[in-house]
Amino acid sequence: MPERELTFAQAVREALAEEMRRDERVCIFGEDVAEAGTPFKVLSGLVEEFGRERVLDTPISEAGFTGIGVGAAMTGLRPVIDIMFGDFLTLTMDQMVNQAAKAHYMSGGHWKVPMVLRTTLGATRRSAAQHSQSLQAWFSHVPGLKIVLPSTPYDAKGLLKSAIRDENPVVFFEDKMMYKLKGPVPEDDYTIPFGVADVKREGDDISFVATSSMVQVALGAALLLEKEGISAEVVDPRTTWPLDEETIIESVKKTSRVIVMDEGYGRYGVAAELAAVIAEGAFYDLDAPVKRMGAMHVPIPFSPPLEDLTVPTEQAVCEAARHLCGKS
Amino acid sequence: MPERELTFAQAVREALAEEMRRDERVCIFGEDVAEAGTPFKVLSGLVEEFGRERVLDTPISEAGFTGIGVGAAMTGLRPVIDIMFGDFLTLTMDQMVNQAAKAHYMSGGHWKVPMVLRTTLGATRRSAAQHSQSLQAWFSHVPGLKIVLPSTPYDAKGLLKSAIRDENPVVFFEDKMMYKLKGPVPEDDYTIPFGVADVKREGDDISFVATSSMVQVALGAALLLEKEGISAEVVDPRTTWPLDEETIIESVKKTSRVIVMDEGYGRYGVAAELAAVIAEGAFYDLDAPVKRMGAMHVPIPFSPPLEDLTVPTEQAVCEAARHLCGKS
Amino acid sequence: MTTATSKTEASRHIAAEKEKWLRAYRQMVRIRVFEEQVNELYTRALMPGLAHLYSGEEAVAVGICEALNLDDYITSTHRGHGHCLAKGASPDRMFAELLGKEAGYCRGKGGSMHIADPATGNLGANAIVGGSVGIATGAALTAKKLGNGRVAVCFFGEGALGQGSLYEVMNLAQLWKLPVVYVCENNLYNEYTHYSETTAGTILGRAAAFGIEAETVDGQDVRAVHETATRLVNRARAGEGPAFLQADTYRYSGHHVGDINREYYRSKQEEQHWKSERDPIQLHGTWLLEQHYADPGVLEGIAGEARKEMEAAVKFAVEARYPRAAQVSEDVYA
Amino acid sequence: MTTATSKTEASRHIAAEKEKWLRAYRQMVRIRVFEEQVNELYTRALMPGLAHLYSGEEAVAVGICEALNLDDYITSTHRGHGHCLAKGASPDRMFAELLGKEAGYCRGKGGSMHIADPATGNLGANAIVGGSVGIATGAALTAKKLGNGRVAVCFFGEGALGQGSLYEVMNLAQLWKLPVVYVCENNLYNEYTHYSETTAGTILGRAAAFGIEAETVDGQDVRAVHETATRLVNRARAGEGPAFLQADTYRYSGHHVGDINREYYRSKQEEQHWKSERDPIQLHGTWLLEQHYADPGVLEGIAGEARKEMEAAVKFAVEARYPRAAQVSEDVYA
Ligand SMILES: Cc1ncc(C[n+]2csc(CCOP(=O)(O)OP(=O)(O)O)c2C)c(N)n1
Ligand SMILES: Cc1ncc(C[n+]2csc(CCOP(=O)(O)OP(=O)(O)O)c2C)c(N)n1
Ligand SMILES: [Mg+2]
Ligand SMILES: [Mg+2]
Repeated sequence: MPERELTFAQAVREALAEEMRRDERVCIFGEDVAEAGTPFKVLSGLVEEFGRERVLDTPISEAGFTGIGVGAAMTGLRPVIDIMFGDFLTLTMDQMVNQAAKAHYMSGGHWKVPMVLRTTLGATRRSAAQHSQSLQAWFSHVPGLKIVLPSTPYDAKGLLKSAIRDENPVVFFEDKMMYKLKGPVPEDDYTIPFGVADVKREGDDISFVATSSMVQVALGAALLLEKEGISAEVVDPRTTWPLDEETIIESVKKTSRVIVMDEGYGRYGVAAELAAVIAEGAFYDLDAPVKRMGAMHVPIPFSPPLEDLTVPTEQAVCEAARHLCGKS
Repeated sequence: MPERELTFAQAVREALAEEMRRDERVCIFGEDVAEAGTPFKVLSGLVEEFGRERVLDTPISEAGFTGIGVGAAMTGLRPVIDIMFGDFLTLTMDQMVNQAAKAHYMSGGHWKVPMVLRTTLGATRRSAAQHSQSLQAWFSHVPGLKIVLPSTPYDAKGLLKSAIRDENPVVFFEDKMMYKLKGPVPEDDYTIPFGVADVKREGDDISFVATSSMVQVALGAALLLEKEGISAEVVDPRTTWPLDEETIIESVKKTSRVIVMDEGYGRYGVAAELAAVIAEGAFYDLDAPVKRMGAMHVPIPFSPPLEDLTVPTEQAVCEAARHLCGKS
Repeated sequence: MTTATSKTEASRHIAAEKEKWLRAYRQMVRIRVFEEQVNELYTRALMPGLAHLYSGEEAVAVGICEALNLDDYITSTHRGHGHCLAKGASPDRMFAELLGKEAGYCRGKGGSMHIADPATGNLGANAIVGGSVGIATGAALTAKKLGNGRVAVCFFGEGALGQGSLYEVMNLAQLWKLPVVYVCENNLYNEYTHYSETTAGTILGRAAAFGIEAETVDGQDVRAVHETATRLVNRARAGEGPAFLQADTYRYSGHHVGDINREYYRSKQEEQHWKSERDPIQLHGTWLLEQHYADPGVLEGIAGEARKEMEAAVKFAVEARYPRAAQVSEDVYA
Repeated sequence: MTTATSKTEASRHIAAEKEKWLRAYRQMVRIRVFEEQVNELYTRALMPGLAHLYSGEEAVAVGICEALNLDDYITSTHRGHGHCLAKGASPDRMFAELLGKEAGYCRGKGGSMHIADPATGNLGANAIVGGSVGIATGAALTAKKLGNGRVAVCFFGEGALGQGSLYEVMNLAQLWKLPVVYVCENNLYNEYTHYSETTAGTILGRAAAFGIEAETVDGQDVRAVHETATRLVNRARAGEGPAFLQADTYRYSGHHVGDINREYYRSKQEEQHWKSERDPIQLHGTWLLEQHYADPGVLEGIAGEARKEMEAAVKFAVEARYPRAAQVSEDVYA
């Protein structure tokens, strides 16, 4: 029988529903998460099954309810907090970085903060500069947090279940443009461990190390390049912290060429870390410098023709790949 | 006659006083900035000269008065905002990143935000995890902001004057452990342009690219290594954005070995960006992988013997340098 | 004085009143028609992204902005078209912005949620709920320090009461006696959630706690809004400190143009009630007729002009060109 | 009932009262002596970094924590030693933490500003002003959801009234009727600035605006604090929702141990007045004598025991060993 397919949004919802059935302590709060099921409708149906006791609408108080999540997690609940747009993470930084990330360490290991902060990333939705950022680099920089960047419905379900079962604060980024993407998702209860990269496609000539939305771009580019006789491998770290350096470096040692891609800004971003890790770990195997691709270093503009210039495309990746492989 | 010497704190104060005399629109606000002159006494004397009309004590409302600074800057003042500890930047992220950094771009160039956010970085003050962070990487990741990291009293004065005269939001990081450091500071009105790295020491065998507090560590290590016959060059970017890639890469092309140092976390940090830039720009000249040194990836512990392990020391730098130069 | 002069005095006064209230009517109608065009552009798939319509709330923006000078400041929200127009922005450049064209107020870079215009003191719409409370308060700080007599009006929806920064800046505004008026547009909903589920205690109490002059007004009555706003704005201008105005109102359409099925959070009857019983334009129109300030023909004329104006503005925007690729990296730094 | 039983009833009651108030006295004295030792450690350069002493404010922590159960929660501040002791922490492990020793409550990783202790429901001191308001409120959410009858007390100084997150969580606490009591310790100063320069309007109004039960109490009167706290805590425990208590008090020493010259922000006379006229230990001691609950010897005895206890605790801490280097990278992740 054919594999069941779900959209990315459905996979997220299924993971939440399964975990909420499994563990009474799991609850959700955020803005318009109940009847509205969020503006992206990712949570539709959950309040109907679990009730307003476990799916709580909040005021527009990101700092406040994130802080409440920290305290709730320390004392016995397992809150999954919804931050509608990743751009609003700016308001949660103190609670996530000074409180959630440090409570375990500062208390000498006595308190734990098993919470999940779900949020979105990604541009090209014509939402302009305050609704299009991809801020995963900030959190990846902070010890005490774990950062998850699923790129397929399958990964979304398995990684989110791991996040909810984790004893630490986890920041879970969902590409808002990927919610309607379909893919095979088993009905059974599976989890995907953190810190294990996934080779989404094997190849010999060049490695694409890509996160979240960029994984799909990398796979698309790999298909196009195949026709030109360039065989690209696509490696998805899946979590930026912990980071599976070994799998990434192994791939680059094999191909000796690499493009790293993340939809956040490349400068001082995730792409910078990946590039630094590879440049060090595969120093003696690289035939060419690591190529970094990320959002153009400008606030995301509203105007479609401009916005489209700010995000790496399959074409841009192909061009860079040809260049690296000396085929242009 | 001998050069005049000032402490780092005095140099900062002199820059502020000179700019406040030069331009009536310059004003300061923050917590305990007036009579108290901040807990670090950096601003002592300013309220006496300029009065409470221009040196304003605020409530403990970092988000609020930073936002007020943004609006004040847009409409004709040149506020210099004081954020006592860099750890409290977490509370200003929305105003700095979603407002200050984007107002010029989002308005199509119609509004400007000429403000300076002064704050501190650095550990080893026995202040524990919430008073010891060095968060410059976050801001360096954000287009629309300029980030300044002075490493000497001379640079502090010249760079702060440039920051106050700049038409854009500037985040100015002062190493709290460096306030008492003395150095030559001319009495005259000089400025130091952004995006121009300074070679603090010339050398041939290895390059140390270091920021802020790490510049002093790098210089100390260079002295020790000299005795061992290793000649180290110390390059200080002075601003992480704009970043003077050319000077950095030139130095590495000359020495073919490099250690990058920043007191923030190395992972997804300033050191990662510097390493990536060098690995790409000096790809064909490097004899060894770029060595990254930054804070250990843990929240800063209080206990002195533990805290001292988290920050790169002259000894650690020397060891790494010997290793890179094949002398160990 | 003689009865003759007093007569001319009186008639001059009446003429002024008449013009003032006709102008208020015209401004409300212009906003209403503007938003109808926006919805049209969306349904015809000519507008990228989404937009949050102000229809139903016109009396608030108009009543308040008519009490301001051109160089007074405002900050606006994601639902900002009404504020922009009421403060004097021209619809052609606004539509151009909504379509991402170079002729737009932000050269196409801002879109619906970021229209800003120094010429009319508009510090910008803001897509962060509560994101502009600091900016408005800072503008008031500048006005006070430069002594230029300007006032800043900070528009926000009742949802922004959830943002802590509002309380931080209200405290500072009162401590520093800044000329800022906080205008809370209570249209009953934060997106898809009724404000009663997100707002404990009282709204006015939130400002009164800081010693700030706080009042409430019927946001569907443009004359009441204008009268109250004038008082609070003059008070601020006179150096008597900040004020807070709660204007009770209602948005006719969805949270944004794509929010079509709304029954799960509010009833059709509720929407109908507001539209038929509490429409700010209708209410004011009826009053104008009663006062003999206008006859039906005059009001239709105003509506007709507004339609012509907005259609021309849309045409301008549709025909305008997109920014050149090179512009993507301009305006990052001044 | 017979007069006999009623007599024994009465005497039993008196004995209980006597024990309760002697215990409160002992707790306040223990905190006072603890802080004297901290200052001593600082001046003898045995303590790394700085510490914020609670001396003068003892009646607040003791009056409130005596109204709590061991498994009730508290969150504390940078000035947290008093809260920790009052909630039941033992001084030896506290001193060990202040000296960065492995035997400390946080294995030396937290220091003075981060003491936490699950055994006594102490969710942790916090070095971010207002940083724990969300944590305390979240603990109350857990208590309500698990129905375990616990209450959370959130201690903070009046300076935290400047943090917007306080208003965000008070709104939520009231909407969700959470068992949390916010305790604002108004010691008149935010560091080196008088609170009147940072606080517009009223303090109680800040909570009342959200419909939260708000009261004020003399923070130097341990019995008054305890009586009020008991009422508010029981009310919260009974599911009647959050409360806010403003306790007016004073810190005797500097903002931290290094803050020696204070004349530029407060007068010696002011300090002297509070110490001689409003000392919580003295006031309560006099009352105990008046009630014949104790004679001078008993009170001296209590002070003597406290000194012995604290000296032994300091000795333990000084002799304890530092963490091993390997521990620096432990406890980052659970
Ligand atoms: C900080 C922040 N949180 C959440 C959002 C998403 N959001 C956009 S509008 C809105 C509701 C705002 O309600 P209100 O302030 O009453 O304004 P209205 O839409 O009713 O005019 C929300 C939650 C946002 N833009 N910013
Ligand atoms: C968010 C934040 N801003 C500033 C500081 C620096 N700081 C530490 S204590 C303090 C004053 C706190 O005053 P209050 O809340 O009244 O407590 P008190 O010291 O009087 O007990 C300040 C400003 C901080 N720790 N956190
Ligand atoms: Mg609303
Ligand atoms: Mg205080």
